[in-house]
Amino acid sequence: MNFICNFPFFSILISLFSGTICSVLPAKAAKVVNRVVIAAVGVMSLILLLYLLSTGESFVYWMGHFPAPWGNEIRAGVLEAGMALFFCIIMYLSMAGGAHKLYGEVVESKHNLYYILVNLLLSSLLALVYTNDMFTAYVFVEINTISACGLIMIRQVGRTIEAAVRYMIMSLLGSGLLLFGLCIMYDLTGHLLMSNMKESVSLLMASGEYQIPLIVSVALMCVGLCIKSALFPFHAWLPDAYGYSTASSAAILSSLVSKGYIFLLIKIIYRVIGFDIFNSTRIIDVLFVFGLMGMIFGSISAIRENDIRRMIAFSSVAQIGYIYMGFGMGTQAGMVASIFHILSHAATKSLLFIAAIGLTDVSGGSRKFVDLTGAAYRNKWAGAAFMAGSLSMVGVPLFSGFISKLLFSQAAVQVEGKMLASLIVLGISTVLNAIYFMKTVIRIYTPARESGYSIVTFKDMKSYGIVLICFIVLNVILGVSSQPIVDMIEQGLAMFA
Amino acid sequence: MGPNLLANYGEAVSAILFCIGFTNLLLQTNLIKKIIGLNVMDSAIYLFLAEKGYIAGRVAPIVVNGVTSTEAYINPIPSGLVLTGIVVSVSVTALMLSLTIRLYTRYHTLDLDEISAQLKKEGK
Amino acid sequence: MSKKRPAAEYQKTFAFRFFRWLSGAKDPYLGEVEMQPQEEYVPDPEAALRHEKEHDAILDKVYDPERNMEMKLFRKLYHATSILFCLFLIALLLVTISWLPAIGTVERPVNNEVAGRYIENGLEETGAVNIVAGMILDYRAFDTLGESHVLFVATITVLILLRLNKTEKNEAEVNDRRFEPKNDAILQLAATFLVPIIIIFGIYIILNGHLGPGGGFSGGAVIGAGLVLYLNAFGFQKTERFFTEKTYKWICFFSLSFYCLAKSYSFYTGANQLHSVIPKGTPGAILSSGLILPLNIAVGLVVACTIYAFYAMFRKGGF
Amino acid sequence: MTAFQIILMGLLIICAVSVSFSKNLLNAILIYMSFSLVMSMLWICLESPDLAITEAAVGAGITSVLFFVTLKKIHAIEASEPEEKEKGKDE
Repeated sequence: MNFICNFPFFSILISLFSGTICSVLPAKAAKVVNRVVIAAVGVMSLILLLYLLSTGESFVYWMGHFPAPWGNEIRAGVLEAGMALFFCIIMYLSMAGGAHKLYGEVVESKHNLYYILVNLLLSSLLALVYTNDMFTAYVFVEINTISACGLIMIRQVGRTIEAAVRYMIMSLLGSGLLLFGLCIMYDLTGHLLMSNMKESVSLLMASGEYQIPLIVSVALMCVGLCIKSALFPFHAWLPDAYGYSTASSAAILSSLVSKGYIFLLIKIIYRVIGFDIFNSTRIIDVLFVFGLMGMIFGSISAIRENDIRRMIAFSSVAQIGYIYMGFGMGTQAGMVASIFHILSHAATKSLLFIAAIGLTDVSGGSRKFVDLTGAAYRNKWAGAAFMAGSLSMVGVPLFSGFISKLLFSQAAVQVEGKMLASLIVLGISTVLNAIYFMKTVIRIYTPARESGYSIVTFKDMKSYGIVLICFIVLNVILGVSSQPIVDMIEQGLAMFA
Repeated sequence: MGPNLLANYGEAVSAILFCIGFTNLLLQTNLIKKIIGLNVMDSAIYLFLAEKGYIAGRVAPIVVNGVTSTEAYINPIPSGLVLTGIVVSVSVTALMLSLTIRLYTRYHTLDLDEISAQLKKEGK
Repeated sequence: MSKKRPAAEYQKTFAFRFFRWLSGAKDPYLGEVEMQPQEEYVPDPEAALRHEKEHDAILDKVYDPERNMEMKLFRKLYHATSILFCLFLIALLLVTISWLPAIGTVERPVNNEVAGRYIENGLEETGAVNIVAGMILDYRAFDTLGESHVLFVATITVLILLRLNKTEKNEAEVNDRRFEPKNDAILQLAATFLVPIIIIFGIYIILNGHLGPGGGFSGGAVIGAGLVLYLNAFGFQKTERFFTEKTYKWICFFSLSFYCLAKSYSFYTGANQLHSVIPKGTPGAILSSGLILPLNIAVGLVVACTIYAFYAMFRKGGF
Repeated sequence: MTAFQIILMGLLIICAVSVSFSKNLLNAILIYMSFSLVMSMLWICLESPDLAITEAAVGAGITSVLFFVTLKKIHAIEASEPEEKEKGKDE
């Protein structure tokens, strides 16, 4: 076996182990360890991605001395390696971009605990991406949930703690349903590894046995993961959690944590149930409807909001609606569009959160739109970055959001029966997006009378500016060179089967 | 209704317990009772899972006198999974309880709705 | 090589203007575009005070749960949907269960070759008499590694929430004295007898994990319970002599690192088909079954410390 | 053995329902403790001694201790700030 095949295992273990190490280090050293680990995992994922592209086939890796149905496995393909790389990039940039806010918002003595949480979150995300075993996925979902809760309430104001409680309650309902569905699935198939489960499921479908429990178990797992990733009716915790937690946390939570669950759902759809079997159930219609509702109601709530961070948070609800709408179309094209939207949304949303703190900082810390008037002149980099993010969200060409909207509409045209609904809602949602993002952009570019707020230039915060540039470049890369990425996603999905 | 409801009475009980816990988690306003509901829900799932390994007339999977035939022991997998699960539920309980203490020190109430109302009133 | 342009020409280029805008040297709109700033609002202090009072009164009215119809309606709707959802869920699950294979029988999908191999070859492949221990610490060790980190991350979040800094701690100590009974003779006598027995029982459960029911987690929980009893009987001053935050930190660190490294070694050798040097020993002996015994000890230590830490954090916010 | 299991399961449901409706938090926690004990007996019936030990140590032991100390802490907070006593509390 090629040595590169060890990399998925190494990246999971390094990030787990670094969490333990950080617990005895002082905050500064923990920060260095954290950055180094994220960068190392990113580099390993990149090498792995290149290796997988050159060989063109996925591989499984035994976690122990025992082969498939007995031992535990992880599995790597193009999509997994690409996702891991992408998650590392976003996480590194978010941590770097929000680092200076950490000092004001988190008690100094608890900084190293924050880095432990981030390391463990990274490891759980990697494990969710690479795992080939359903029960392992459940365990790491729990790590993900708890560390995400920690990220929310590390900044201890009343709102975040209340949001953390609500988040935990929702997540635990979700985990309960997921585990129940998993148990039923285990009872029917007798396996916990995804590939073996899939074989048994297709046999059961062919023989017509146990149809009802099978569908119910799939539905329970889907609902559980939907609840955890804050699909529309289950999003009550989201605005406070994203709106009031510290900036890095908000960026990581909105762009990575919910995406981890969604990626697990994709794995379940492809690798446990089978794409065709999943599409023959009515579950996709339910996902489709809730996705559409999320797109509309998320945007409407965002328009009604007059706090910039909460507005971005509500916009996340709408964007998650897009992703589930793609699932609900039940075609390969819809799935590709959803996965591309995962990437594009992660890149854009973290950019917006990081840019928003730059704007609020030069407005006396206030997040109300009234006080943000003219903020883009006081911090030009943040203003430009916020504008780039907004343009991407609205779907202006050159930016990533445009490509995902294009892919969604292309996918929608191919689906009979759902075409009209999805195109209309896409249109409405784009208009609504434009309303609330352009409103904000115009607001921050309206000159204000001398307000006495300080002006921040690039020289004052170099690292922050560089992070913003990296984010913008990432967005533009996703928007300009979309074809290779779409090809890669298609190749990765083909490897799933 | 299928044929096995009566034979699967244990699973039926665990489903009922699951729903009781679920309802508690959704509807109780008191945080501590919510957490108890959560624990009941988790235990119900573990009962459901443990029922799957049970085979009537066989003994626990601890090798006695070197007998290693599948005829002698029950299925060990569900037990192992439940062991893992119990640890998870303890961790989550501890976390939720500490959140409760934290909220109580700040707002002097255990009612989550009341806390939300206070927060909204503070308006920040 | 391009010639260096004269400054006057350079000042006409877009690049110059862009960088001038960026560096904040000149505002492009100033004096060029008619953009009047909004009229400045001069607040009247009395009106502001009145306004604030009105605002408060409105807020009180709006968030009064008795009067706010919207909130009332929402709560009723929420209750109704929750109850309906739960009833639906119960019906759904019961129907599902009625179609599941009957429990207690052998002819079920779960009793397949996987469980068969665990039982038949578990003893020689893992060396553990207790097949469940062999399964969770060898065949499916990755789950268990994740599980111990769930406990670890939960401790971290509890530390974030409840750990107090120095000044708060002194205050908390005073409070603690006020609300906890001190020097209860009956409790102390009972604890003197019980604590050693409990801890020895816990150690037995841990060491016996691969031979019979038990293992690191349950044994650790028992030891932790013993420590909590000791703490309750004799107070923090006694326990602080042998157990401080530092002890906790280092015990946790060493156990978890040992766990991680040992399991990495075993995963690495397994995946690369290398020979593992860890001896299996004779099944049934106390020093047998490869890594399972040391792993159980490590887990036991972590769990015992964690339980104690939870208790101390909850009660006082520190050790 | 089946009859015993059915009795235990009945007890489980009774415990779960009475937890939901008990007005007193201390009672609720005690009932939850007995729920865990019944659960651990049930696990002995299902031939899983590992689970029984763990549940007895954890469910009936550690979790309940954590609940008790939380309740105690809450009372302590309440007593240390008597001026806020009129705020809503179940006990």
